[in-house]
Amino acid sequence: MDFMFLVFAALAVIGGLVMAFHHSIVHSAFALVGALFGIAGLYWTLGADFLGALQLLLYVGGVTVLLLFGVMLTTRDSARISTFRYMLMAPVVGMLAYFMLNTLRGVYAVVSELGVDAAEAAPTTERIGEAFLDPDVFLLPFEVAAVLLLLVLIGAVTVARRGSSDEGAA
Amino acid sequence: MLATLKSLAAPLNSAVVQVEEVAADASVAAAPFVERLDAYLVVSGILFVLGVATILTRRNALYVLMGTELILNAANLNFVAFARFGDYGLDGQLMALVVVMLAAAEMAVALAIVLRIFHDFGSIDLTRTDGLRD
Amino acid sequence: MDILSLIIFTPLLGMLALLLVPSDKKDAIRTVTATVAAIPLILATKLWIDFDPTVAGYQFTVVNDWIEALGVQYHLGVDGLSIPLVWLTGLLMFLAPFAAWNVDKGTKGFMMLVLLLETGIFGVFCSLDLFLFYVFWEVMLLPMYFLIGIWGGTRREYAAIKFFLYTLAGSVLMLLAIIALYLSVTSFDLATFANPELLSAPFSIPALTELVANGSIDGTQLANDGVLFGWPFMKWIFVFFFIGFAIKIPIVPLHTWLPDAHVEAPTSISMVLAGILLKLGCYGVLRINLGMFPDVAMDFATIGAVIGLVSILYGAFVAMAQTDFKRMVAYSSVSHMGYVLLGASAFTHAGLQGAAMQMFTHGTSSALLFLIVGVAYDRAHHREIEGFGGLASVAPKYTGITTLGFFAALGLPGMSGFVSEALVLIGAWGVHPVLTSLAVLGIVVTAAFLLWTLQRVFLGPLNEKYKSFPDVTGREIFVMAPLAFLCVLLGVAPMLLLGHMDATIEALRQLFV
Amino acid sequence: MELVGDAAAVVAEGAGDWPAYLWLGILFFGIPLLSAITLIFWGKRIPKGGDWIAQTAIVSCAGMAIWMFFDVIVGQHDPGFVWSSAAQGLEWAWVKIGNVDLSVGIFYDNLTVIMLTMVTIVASCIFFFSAGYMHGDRDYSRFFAYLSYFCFAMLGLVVVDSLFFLFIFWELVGVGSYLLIGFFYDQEEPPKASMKAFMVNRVGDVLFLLGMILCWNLVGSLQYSDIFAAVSAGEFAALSPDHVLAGWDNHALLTLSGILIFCGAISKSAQIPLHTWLPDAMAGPTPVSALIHAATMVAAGVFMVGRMYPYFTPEALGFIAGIGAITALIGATIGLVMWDIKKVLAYSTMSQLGYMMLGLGVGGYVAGLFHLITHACFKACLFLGSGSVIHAVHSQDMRDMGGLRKKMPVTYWTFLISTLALAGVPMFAGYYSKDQIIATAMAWGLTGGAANWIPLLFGVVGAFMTTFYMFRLVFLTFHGKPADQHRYDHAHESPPIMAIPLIVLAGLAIFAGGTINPLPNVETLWFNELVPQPASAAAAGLELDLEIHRPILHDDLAGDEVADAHGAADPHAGDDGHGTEVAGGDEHAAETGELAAAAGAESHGTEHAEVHTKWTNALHASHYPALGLSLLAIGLGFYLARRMYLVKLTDPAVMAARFGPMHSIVSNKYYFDEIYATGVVGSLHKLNHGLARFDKSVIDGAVNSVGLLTRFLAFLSGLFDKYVVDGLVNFWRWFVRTLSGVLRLVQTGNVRDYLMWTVVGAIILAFIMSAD
Repeated sequence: MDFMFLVFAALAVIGGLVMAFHHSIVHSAFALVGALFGIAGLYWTLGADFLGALQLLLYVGGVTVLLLFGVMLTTRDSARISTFRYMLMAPVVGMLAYFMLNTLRGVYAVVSELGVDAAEAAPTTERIGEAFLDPDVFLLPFEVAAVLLLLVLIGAVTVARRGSSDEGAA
Repeated sequence: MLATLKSLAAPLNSAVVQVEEVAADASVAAAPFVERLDAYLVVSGILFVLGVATILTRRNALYVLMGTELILNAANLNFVAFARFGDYGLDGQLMALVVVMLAAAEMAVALAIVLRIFHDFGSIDLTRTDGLRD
Repeated sequence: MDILSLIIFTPLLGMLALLLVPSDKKDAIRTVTATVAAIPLILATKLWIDFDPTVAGYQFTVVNDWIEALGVQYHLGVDGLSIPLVWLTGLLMFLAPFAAWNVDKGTKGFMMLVLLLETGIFGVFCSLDLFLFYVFWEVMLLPMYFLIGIWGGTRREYAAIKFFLYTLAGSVLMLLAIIALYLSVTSFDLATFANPELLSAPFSIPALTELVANGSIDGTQLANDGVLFGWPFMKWIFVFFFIGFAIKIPIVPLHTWLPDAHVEAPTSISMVLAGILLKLGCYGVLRINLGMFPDVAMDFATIGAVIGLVSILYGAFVAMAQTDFKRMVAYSSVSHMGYVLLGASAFTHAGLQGAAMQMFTHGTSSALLFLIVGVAYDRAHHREIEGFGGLASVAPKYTGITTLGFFAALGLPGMSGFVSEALVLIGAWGVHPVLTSLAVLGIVVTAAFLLWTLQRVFLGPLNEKYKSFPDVTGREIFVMAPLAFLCVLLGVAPMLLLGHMDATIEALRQLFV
Repeated sequence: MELVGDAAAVVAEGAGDWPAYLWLGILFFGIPLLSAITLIFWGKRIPKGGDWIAQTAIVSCAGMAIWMFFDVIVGQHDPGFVWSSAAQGLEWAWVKIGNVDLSVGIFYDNLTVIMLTMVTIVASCIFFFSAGYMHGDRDYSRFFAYLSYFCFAMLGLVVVDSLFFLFIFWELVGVGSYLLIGFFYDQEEPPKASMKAFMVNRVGDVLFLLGMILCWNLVGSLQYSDIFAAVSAGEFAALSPDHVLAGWDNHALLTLSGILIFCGAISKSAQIPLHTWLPDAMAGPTPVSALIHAATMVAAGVFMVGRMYPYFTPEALGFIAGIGAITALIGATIGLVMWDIKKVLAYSTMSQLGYMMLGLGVGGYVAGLFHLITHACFKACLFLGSGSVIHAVHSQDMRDMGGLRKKMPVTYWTFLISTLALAGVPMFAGYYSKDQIIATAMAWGLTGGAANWIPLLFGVVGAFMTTFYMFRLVFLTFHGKPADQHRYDHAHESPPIMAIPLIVLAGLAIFAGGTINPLPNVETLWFNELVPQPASAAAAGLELDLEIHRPILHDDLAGDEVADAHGAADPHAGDDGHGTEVAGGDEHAAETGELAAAAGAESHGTEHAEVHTKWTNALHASHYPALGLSLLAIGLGFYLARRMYLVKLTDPAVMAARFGPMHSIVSNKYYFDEIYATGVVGSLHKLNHGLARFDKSVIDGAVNSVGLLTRFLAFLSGLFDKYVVDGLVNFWRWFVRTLSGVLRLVQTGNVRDYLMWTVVGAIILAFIMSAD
């Protein structure tokens, strides 16, 4: 079981690293896919089966495809990495990492004695469904989300379309 | 000055301390990573930093998007992890679901915008799209 | 909503409505403006029909508190003096968009300003509260400034600023007078006060008229025994008001803004300027200087008559010397406005009738003249009288309308101008015989320069440059025809107009016996 | 609607109740107006340019006029005939001034009817003549439109019952003349001439207006009936005490007002010194000259004086006589030397109008108006004849003509007849009127001081000259050798449509006198019978100036005694009496008037009676001598003309040389035009430009310099602001700016940088939090 965890964690971290530092945007994109896959795995190890599946479908399936389309539609020129920028950013990122860990130490004190109740490991899909359709639990966010998606759909279409219509006008 | 240095070195100490504690407490030491919250937290932290690093270092808008995604996922991982180790029921997962959905939406709009930027500026180099500069 | 407020604020709404029209849809803008401007005309016509000519007082009055703290009221009403001008405003402002149909630069802004101007003018004619009066007076001033300054000719900035400063100077004095009146009213102690309820409306013109009449206001509260620099308080008030209005009339020597403003303004605006804005000054003199301060007015009668005479002769003489067609017409306006003062300062029925009618008739005839000039300018792009010649051969319709307009302006019998001028002379001769006898010289000179212009521009051999001078278009005829028709109609049947004014004029005259 | 005033009631009952005379009066100017409107708008689209419309209109007017003529003149044959719509409450309150109305109605008496007949008949002839003369002109229909418009104004002028409306139509005929003189607008001269005509008339008109206003102030009304009632009653409103003229007595005021009103006639009837427009007016088409500048419009002045006759005081009439006499002479003298056929006729017209004024002025009311009627006929004929000649030879210069007698017989004979009539040869219409004028002038001379002989003298000399220049004209044009063979060959008789009007007018030129008896009894001439002399203001309760012996009708003395009795209205007292009687409809007043008349005749009338008889005796006495004088003048004129231009015994050049300077003065028309051009117009222009410069430099200059001054002050305070006040402000501005300049570096507008700073901030925060 630990093995699974280590594999997935490694996959996620390595994917993230490659994404962050590879010079080719395509590689980075696929690395991101890897990272996301790893995270999906971690969900499983956490017993969130539905969420994991969704993660696969939505990210690995959808978002990354979107990203790749974006990559194709735009030029690749500015994928190169400016070392100066690294010089600049290294300390920042370093400090950030340091303080993340520093915080973790504080967190650890809180959560270390939290135990795991095995009951939680049961399949979650049905309960999630009920929770989303239950008015006094998550119905409202659900609906809002639906509306939001609709807006996003329209918005995205408009934003993208305007460009073409401009070209038509120009 | 010394105190500052000590505090700076604190994380390392903490790792050491943890190892010692593991050694001291068998039950904890016996506990596998899967049952240890901090393991997940460390992973999500690393991912978060990587996302930020991506955003900060890359000038390509798509990279920024990817970085964002990574940060979001790191956050999601936290949600789920805490949901599992504290007895918070399903709320964490549900919140994660909402975030995923939001992320998808954000991705859609963001890509549209990126295309727009590309159309307007002829490139998606964010250093050139400094319309906000006074 | 009462009809007067409707008349006043419809153009304002129209202006807001114009905001919704995209500014590149020029024809839509013009159409909307014309349609909006037609509404007040229709309402004004209804007002004219519903108006009871036998009543001397104000009709269709509206009274609402506006600024309780100062006792300022939203007080509207028309009487025989103002209703013809209201109707005239409706007509000219309805014609203005058509006259300005070919304005292509910033059509939207132009039309919006025109509508704003219309609101201001209607407000001045209808308001019976000095404060309101002043507000509308200023409202009207601003759009005019921009209309001249933006859409004007080559020296538009100069003309616009000149116009603005002149009028502003006048309105400052007016404001001073209004404030002085207000203070002297509100500083009464109620015990000695005739009818205290008037105190609730210290700006209302009827109230003030009554107060001045029963001598409640003498300025003792402000000046020591109401005497400032050796003049009674009332005289100062009167003079301030008078100067304020005189600048608008305008009188010599306060007239020099007029030629520049008229010449630089676009045709439609000169039309409104000459047709209505000058009348605001005369209206103010009749309504406030005469209506509110009859006693002081009598002291100034001779001065007023002299000013009138000087304006008549001076305007006519200077007009004859002009080489610029439009400038000539502008100076003729100065001359014609002189008759108003001459008639008003006679305080006889005929004189007042003549003055009041001259306002209307000059409103029609001078507007017609400016339209005529505009037609020539649109085609030839210059206004040098000597530069034309023999246009009659190529533009008979244009010549016909021009002849009509000129004869109306030079006071030919059968045209409206004659009636008013004859009334003025008849009314004034008994009081100022010498001045009136000299004034007829103005009639001769006016005829001289108008006919001379007619001869130089339209008659004689055709100037080859204008061999293909297009005759007036349907639109131009549509704008000119109503005015020409009015000139003739009122010349033949002046009672159509005088009948509506008679009761008011008689009431006004009663103040001077 | 209140605009129709009293007539409104009638209209309400239905205009059917209006009497026929009112309808006629309205139709008289209504029909021509309609035709004018029709032609001006749609003339070009109507077949034949719509001339038939104008002709139908004017002929129908003539028909109505002739019907009235037979109904009134022939039928009723009542010297005192008066019909006024006002008397029946049928008048239009045109303008209400307070409680007084400026109203108009229709007014007929014999004079009106005769004028109407004359105008319409002459106009009809000319309308038909024009159809031939203007044939093929580009603006054919416009010409007829203008003609119709003119007739509208002229007939309106005749039929209205108020001086004010006479003035209105008076100016409208002026416009008609303006339009018609300038008819050929695309030439150089006509527009100038038309403007000159209008302006000169305008000068007279404003004086007329002033006189009218004075009259309004005296009488309080401008209706003939009211004016005459006031005059005969001697009741006048007083001017306001502080009025300039307050000191004058009514007589003086009446004189002033009368002279001012007459000034209108001076310009309209081309009297000295406002005559200069008439010769120039010949630039218009010849039919126009015939209709407007010979027959009708110029005669309007005479008509007006006659119409207002009772209003004129002795002094005013003396003034009129003087002006008339001078005009008669000067016009004739200039006529002697003109070569342009139309100019000769124009000056002849001017001098004849002078005769009319002279006649009216010396008290020959009948004579003057009679001459107006007859003159209209033969002068119109002469002009049309000249038009027909010009039509034939295409020249106006008599030196291009000659010998046309055989070529154009009709023109020649009609022209000759009219010439004889104009010269005043017995048995022709002109004779009966002109002779009366001379006779009255002589009577005036007999009954007065030396100055009173001037009109007679001028009149007789004028008569001599008239004969001379008219026969000079006839001889040069129709007799002798053709001066220009080419023109002569192309000359031809005019078509019937032009010839027939000539014949009609020539017939009138013979028979308008009503008789062909060379020695008629003046009292029994139809005109003398039907247009009796009205009482003049001299009798109207004003003190009588015995120096100027005016004819007094006995009955009018009553006016003296009963100034209060409304209208010393005796049936024979002329217009005013009847005006008031009908207007007031007050029988009682009339009775009292008669009683008073009887009383007056006994008690007080002796001295007036003596004056009266003296005058009538003088009139009788001067009849035959005057006849002899004028015949002598005629004979002399004819002899000289024949000697100089027919048999050529004397060379005109020699005569001209003999009169040297006088000849040059005369042929330069006494330099009137030059004097006006330099003296009046020139100085006017100087004044204008002077004032314009004044306006630009002084007044506007003052304004602008004030503006400059303000701007300069503003500049100074601007400097202060800039370096002192703003100094402080600017320092802070600089300070803040530099500071912000530093901070601005952060604001790269680059999202990523912002994020970076967020992170940095977060780090710093965390650092601080973890520092404890």
